[in-house]
Amino acid sequence: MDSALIPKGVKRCPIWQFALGLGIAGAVLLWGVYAMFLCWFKGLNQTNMNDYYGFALWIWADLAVIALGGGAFFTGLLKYVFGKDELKNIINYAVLIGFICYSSALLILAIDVGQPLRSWFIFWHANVHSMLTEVAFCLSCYFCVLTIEYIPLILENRQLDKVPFVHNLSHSMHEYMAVFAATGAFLSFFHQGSLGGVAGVLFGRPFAYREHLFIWPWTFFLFTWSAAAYGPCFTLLVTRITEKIARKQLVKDATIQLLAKIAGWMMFTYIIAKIIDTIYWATTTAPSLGFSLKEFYSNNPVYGFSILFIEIVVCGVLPAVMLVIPKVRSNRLLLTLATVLAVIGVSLNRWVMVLQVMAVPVMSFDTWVMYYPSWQEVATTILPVAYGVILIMISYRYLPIFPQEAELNPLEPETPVAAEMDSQEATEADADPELTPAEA
Amino acid sequence: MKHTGNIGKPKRYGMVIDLDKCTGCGTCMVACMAENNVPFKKDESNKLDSITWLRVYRLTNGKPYPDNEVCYLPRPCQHCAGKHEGHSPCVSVCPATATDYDQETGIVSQIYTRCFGCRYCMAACPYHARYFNWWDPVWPKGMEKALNPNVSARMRGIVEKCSFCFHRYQKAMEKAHMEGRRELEEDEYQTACTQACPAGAITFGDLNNPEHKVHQIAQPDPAKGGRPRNPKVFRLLEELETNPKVYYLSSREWVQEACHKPHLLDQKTAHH
Amino acid sequence: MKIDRRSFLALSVGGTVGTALTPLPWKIQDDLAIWTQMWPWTPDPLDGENTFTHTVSTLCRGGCGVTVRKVGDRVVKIEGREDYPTNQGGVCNLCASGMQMLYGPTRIPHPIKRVGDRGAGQWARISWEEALSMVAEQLGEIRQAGQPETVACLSSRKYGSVAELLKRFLTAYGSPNFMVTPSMMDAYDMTLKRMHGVDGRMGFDLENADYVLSFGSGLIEGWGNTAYMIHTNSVWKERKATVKQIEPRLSNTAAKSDQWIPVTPGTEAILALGIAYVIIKESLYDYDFVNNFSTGFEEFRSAVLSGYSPGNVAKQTGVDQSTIVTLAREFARARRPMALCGRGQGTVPGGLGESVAVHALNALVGNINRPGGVWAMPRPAVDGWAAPALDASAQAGLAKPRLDGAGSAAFPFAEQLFNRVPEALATGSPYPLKALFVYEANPLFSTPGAAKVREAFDQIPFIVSFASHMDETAMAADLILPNHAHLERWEDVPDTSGFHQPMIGLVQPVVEPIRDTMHTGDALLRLAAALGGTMAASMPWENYKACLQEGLASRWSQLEADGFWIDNRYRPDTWSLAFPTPSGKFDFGVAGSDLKALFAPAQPEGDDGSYNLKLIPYDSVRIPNGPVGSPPFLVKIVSDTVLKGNDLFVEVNPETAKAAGFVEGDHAVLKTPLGSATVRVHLSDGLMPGLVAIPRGLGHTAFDGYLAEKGINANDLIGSVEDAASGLDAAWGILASLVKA
Amino acid sequence: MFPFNFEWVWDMSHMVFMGGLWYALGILGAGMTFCVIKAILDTASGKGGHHH
Repeated sequence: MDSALIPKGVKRCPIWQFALGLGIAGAVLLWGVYAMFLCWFKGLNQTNMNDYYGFALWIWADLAVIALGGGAFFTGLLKYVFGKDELKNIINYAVLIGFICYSSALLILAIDVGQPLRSWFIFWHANVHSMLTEVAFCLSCYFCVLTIEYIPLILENRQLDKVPFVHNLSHSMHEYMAVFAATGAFLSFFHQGSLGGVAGVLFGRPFAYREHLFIWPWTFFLFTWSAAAYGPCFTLLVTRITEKIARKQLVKDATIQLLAKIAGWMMFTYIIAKIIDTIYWATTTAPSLGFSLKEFYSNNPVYGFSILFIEIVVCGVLPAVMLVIPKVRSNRLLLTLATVLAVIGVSLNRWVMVLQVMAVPVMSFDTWVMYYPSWQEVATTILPVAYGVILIMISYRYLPIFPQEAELNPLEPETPVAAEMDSQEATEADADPELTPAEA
Repeated sequence: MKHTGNIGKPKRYGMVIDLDKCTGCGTCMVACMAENNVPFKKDESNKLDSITWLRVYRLTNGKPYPDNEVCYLPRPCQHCAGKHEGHSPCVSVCPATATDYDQETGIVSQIYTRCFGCRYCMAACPYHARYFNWWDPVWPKGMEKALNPNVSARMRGIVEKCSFCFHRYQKAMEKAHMEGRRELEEDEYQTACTQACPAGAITFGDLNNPEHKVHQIAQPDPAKGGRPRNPKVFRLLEELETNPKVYYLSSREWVQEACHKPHLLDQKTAHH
Repeated sequence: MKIDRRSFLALSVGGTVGTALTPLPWKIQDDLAIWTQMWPWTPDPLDGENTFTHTVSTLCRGGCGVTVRKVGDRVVKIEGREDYPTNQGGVCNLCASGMQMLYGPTRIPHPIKRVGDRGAGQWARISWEEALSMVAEQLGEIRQAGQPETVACLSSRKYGSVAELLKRFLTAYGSPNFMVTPSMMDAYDMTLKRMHGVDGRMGFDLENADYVLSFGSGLIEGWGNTAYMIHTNSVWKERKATVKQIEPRLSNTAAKSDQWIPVTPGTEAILALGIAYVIIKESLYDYDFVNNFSTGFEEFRSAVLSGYSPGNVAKQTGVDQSTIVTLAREFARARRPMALCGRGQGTVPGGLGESVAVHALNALVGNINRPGGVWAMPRPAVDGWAAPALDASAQAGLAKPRLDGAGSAAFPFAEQLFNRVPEALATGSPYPLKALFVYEANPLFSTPGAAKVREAFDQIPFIVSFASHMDETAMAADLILPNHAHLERWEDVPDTSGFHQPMIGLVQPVVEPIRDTMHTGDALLRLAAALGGTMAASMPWENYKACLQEGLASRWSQLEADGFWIDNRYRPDTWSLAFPTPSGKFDFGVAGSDLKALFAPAQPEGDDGSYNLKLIPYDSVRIPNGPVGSPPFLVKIVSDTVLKGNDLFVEVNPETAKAAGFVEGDHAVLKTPLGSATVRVHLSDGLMPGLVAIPRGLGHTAFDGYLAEKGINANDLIGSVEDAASGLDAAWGILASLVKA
Repeated sequence: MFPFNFEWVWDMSHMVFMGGLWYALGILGAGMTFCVIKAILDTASGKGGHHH
């Protein structure tokens, strides 16, 4: 029925399967949309946030998806600026994942602010000294970049490409892509960094505060670095999941291995920097503010030293080492395991830098306050996941996302359509739980 | 009248709260809520979403019966100046310039119509002095008559906090200008809580003015970011260098320690 | 088909781009933001002319001199009056919330009569004419039947022209039953009468005292005049006076004192006598006073020395011997020592023995009628009125005994014993009540053993309430004649809180009455006129203001000019003139009492061995527990370790809690001989082990959602215990158990 | 964000921050304009696509 729209040389599941998948993801999406409207119309009393948790699940989700979406800028940087041409085979998907992550972040922010109708004040009345202003500007600009990077992909749809203007536009945008990608990398460097700066500049919160280099706290650099390191891991993980669901290889091993190797070394260097940062903060920064490390990790039911261990060792050092060792990363299972750990690690880091910052009492007579999200917060956080699944489903079906797909899965011209349908039992909807970037 | 005080120079309005005198009666909180149209809900027992610009904390020395001791500590907005005037934890982070440091008075303001509710300032404030309007404010029928026209009622979705009753400063300045004066007398501008406190525990005035009682009690040291020279006086979380304009006075050492009075901590670390 | 789709696409894309290029979306965005800045459902208070009016706020027991800020005709702020002699610019938290009492939705808007069952809350609006004639008719019938004594009145105020007018109304009508809600001042008055021989009131020159020994008095928590006492506490800090607080719980007063001395509840009098023992034994007392100006010292001395040695006292009170000795020495050696009693806010009088034992300490050190001491003061009087005219019917009624037994052979010195009323009504002895007036009192909520009071009230066929707000007692009334709110009326407020100078504050209307209410004074005048005869003749004034003016006589002009009247040159009589007892001396013998019996501690009720703990009530300065229900601002400042949602927390020592298996926040059933309730446990290191402490003033069933159903009423669990010597309520608490819910 | 907003101050922070912002926006805007114009020109010269 929609075969005219499906890229040439590849095969897709029957339309009913596709519709069923869309339906399931759509139901989840609607649930999230309902919660979103509750928050907009009734106000943020729908959440479990409070005056101690001004930042909570949503801000964590924002930080996490932006870190995970970092694969787009970093892969773009590697391909267009550093000339790693091999990565052209995965760049489209990296861009799509980045686009989903960033649009999700913007949506969550629009729910998170108390007065969404005034949210443009952040631009209009900008305070240039605020890390959040920097985040807002770079985030929106970079989202434009991602849109620009995603547009040619849309334009390459079989039917659209037939329109000469569309064809020419996509062609000229491709030619110019290096400039866009470089701008995107520049913007990403700043907004990923300023997201780190968001916590790092809080000199009233000794748990978050870090010493500065120029005008930026160390977390600025750590966040950029970690996004560059962990973002590609998420791209690899999502690619792997997509392959599993599509039941075919979509990207060649050489590409995967190259990206995994680069990500591994980035993580390895990042985690060393993170360890140095942690030691310096624990021994110098915090004590100078009148706090000992123990105060940050005791007298509460959740935040013990184990959190630190899990983040830095189990989900930091371990996956980094795994990816750096060629033998390990060439094992598909271990590679997937390493990317899963890495994704958990960076998400945990963002959690700690948001939620634990809020939880730690600063005044000695204050108390630890624990938090769990309301269903409205959970639903609105899952909403973008459902939206991401839908966008991936549609894009994968109708756009030439994976340049190597046709080559890796040559069509046998004689194969009847019916047989093909049988071999494509898996529906994209199965991807829902696994594709959750926020949870991963 | 001849003044040797602080003429023509910027003011630094601040407070000294005598914790020896404070009885924890909460009149300051009531006066503040009445003056500033602070809303109230049917259930205010969840203190995590209860707007109290001025909150009275209950401190204990943590010792078991019968050595247990209690001290009350009223906590308005500390009107931090930060390391350099204006670098308050909250002002520096507000993305929309909705909270501002007034260089004339040293008061940290909040512009309700500008704030779009990102709550970054709340994350930044170690004193929990900032409150978010999680709910639309609703006054029981008839009670909206008691609202003060000098302070606008806030809408849901924005952050609010103690303003040192800035509207009172504006009114006093207006009056002074009408009378051809440029300077205020000490008693012309006082906050609602200062005025209401039956214990007289709160002293309010210009920290830069040697004629004002706050200056005399706190004896701020400008060379050290306003640290008090009076040994009984201290500020909350002095070491964070938030440079607050609210000073506390207590003769009890455990209270000073609970508030992170630096010299005590120095001693403590020296002992170990 | 293709052309169509293409043109449709082109149109949509073009349209979108085109619209985006116009100012329209930007304009909409801007308008939406402006709309959020002035949401129509967020109130926008109107400005107007600012005026400031002095008055006295009668919400708190002491009365705060206040300056009310109005904008146009709206009251927007209530502040302490700078030049008012007691609060001196400060204000108490309740009076500061007065706007909410004025404008709150629990105001009774007009006269109403009950149409459904009692307490069911079904009312019909009636006119003032109808309401007053209903009362007049009822009273006329009762009087006609020759039973004027069966009409009683309960007021929360003992002094001032409205209380006097109520009393006068009853007197002219022929009823001796004017009753006042009990307070520590009842015990003090009786002590004054029996030791000084004075019919007066106690005054305390607190600011000049340099050593204060408080036997459980919540000095900064509502004892006396709240704002004045807090001010005084600051004066003590400045003058480095010493305050020692004796009570089982680390109250705010204990926390701010120089030393907290935990004591077994109910043994305060024993501790006072132990201190007296040391003072006498070590001859630290004031020889001049004791030898030359007192009588009965020998009896007192032998009573004390025979049973109150520090060792003995230590065992009973839980206070170390050495502490007792130290306290005695410090007290006796201080220049201006003062011993005070009246637990918490003094809402329960306590036994006479307690008051006598504590006051004896003041006498031992001779700090009586001296600067920094305890003064016998004249009672405030409305003395400008002629005596009421009494007809035969009135005289016959007045000759009957009082319902509560005050003034009878059993309790000759008592003036009011409201705590005995439930028993009297339950037994119908000496006679049942036919009608009751309730003025600014909420006995169904605030009397210990409230359930018994409720039962007693069920026996009264006609209850008339003058309440301004729909409280528990108003809910149980048959007819409500709502009084003006405190900011809408004239009234005189003589200080009766223990201030050391005779003083009267003037309540002046700040705003026109906003509801169809009537001043209770005017209502009484109209009732008297309707009843005619000597009733009308006794209350001849045109209106309440005229009656007030006449009653205050020479003080009126100063009152009108300044808003208060004070005799600040007042000094108490010197010792040689001060004691109009038969001997002309201070009487340590308490008018010939059996001292041993007098000092015996009150026994808690219902000791059947199933209670392993003692429940003590405590008064919080943030929780009004008298006739006024907390306005929303006050409920808001109640700590979350006292109230969470509708759950009330009781305090328990961690050791006691551990033994019973409780951790912080656990739900528990608190049981006493009077009843049980589900509470939550708050661990407090500031409470003696073996006790449970419960705040008074929560657990309202009346008022609105900002107050009703929050917590439980301590008075439902704690009853009164009659003091054999005086008839006063001597309860310090009750036996209790606390088990897991 | 514009010099006519009252928060605007001609200081280093504003010039660097807003300079960076407008520079980036400039590149993106100019880039997209370039691409669109080029596509229009290419289309006009009959390049690309399959006319049908």
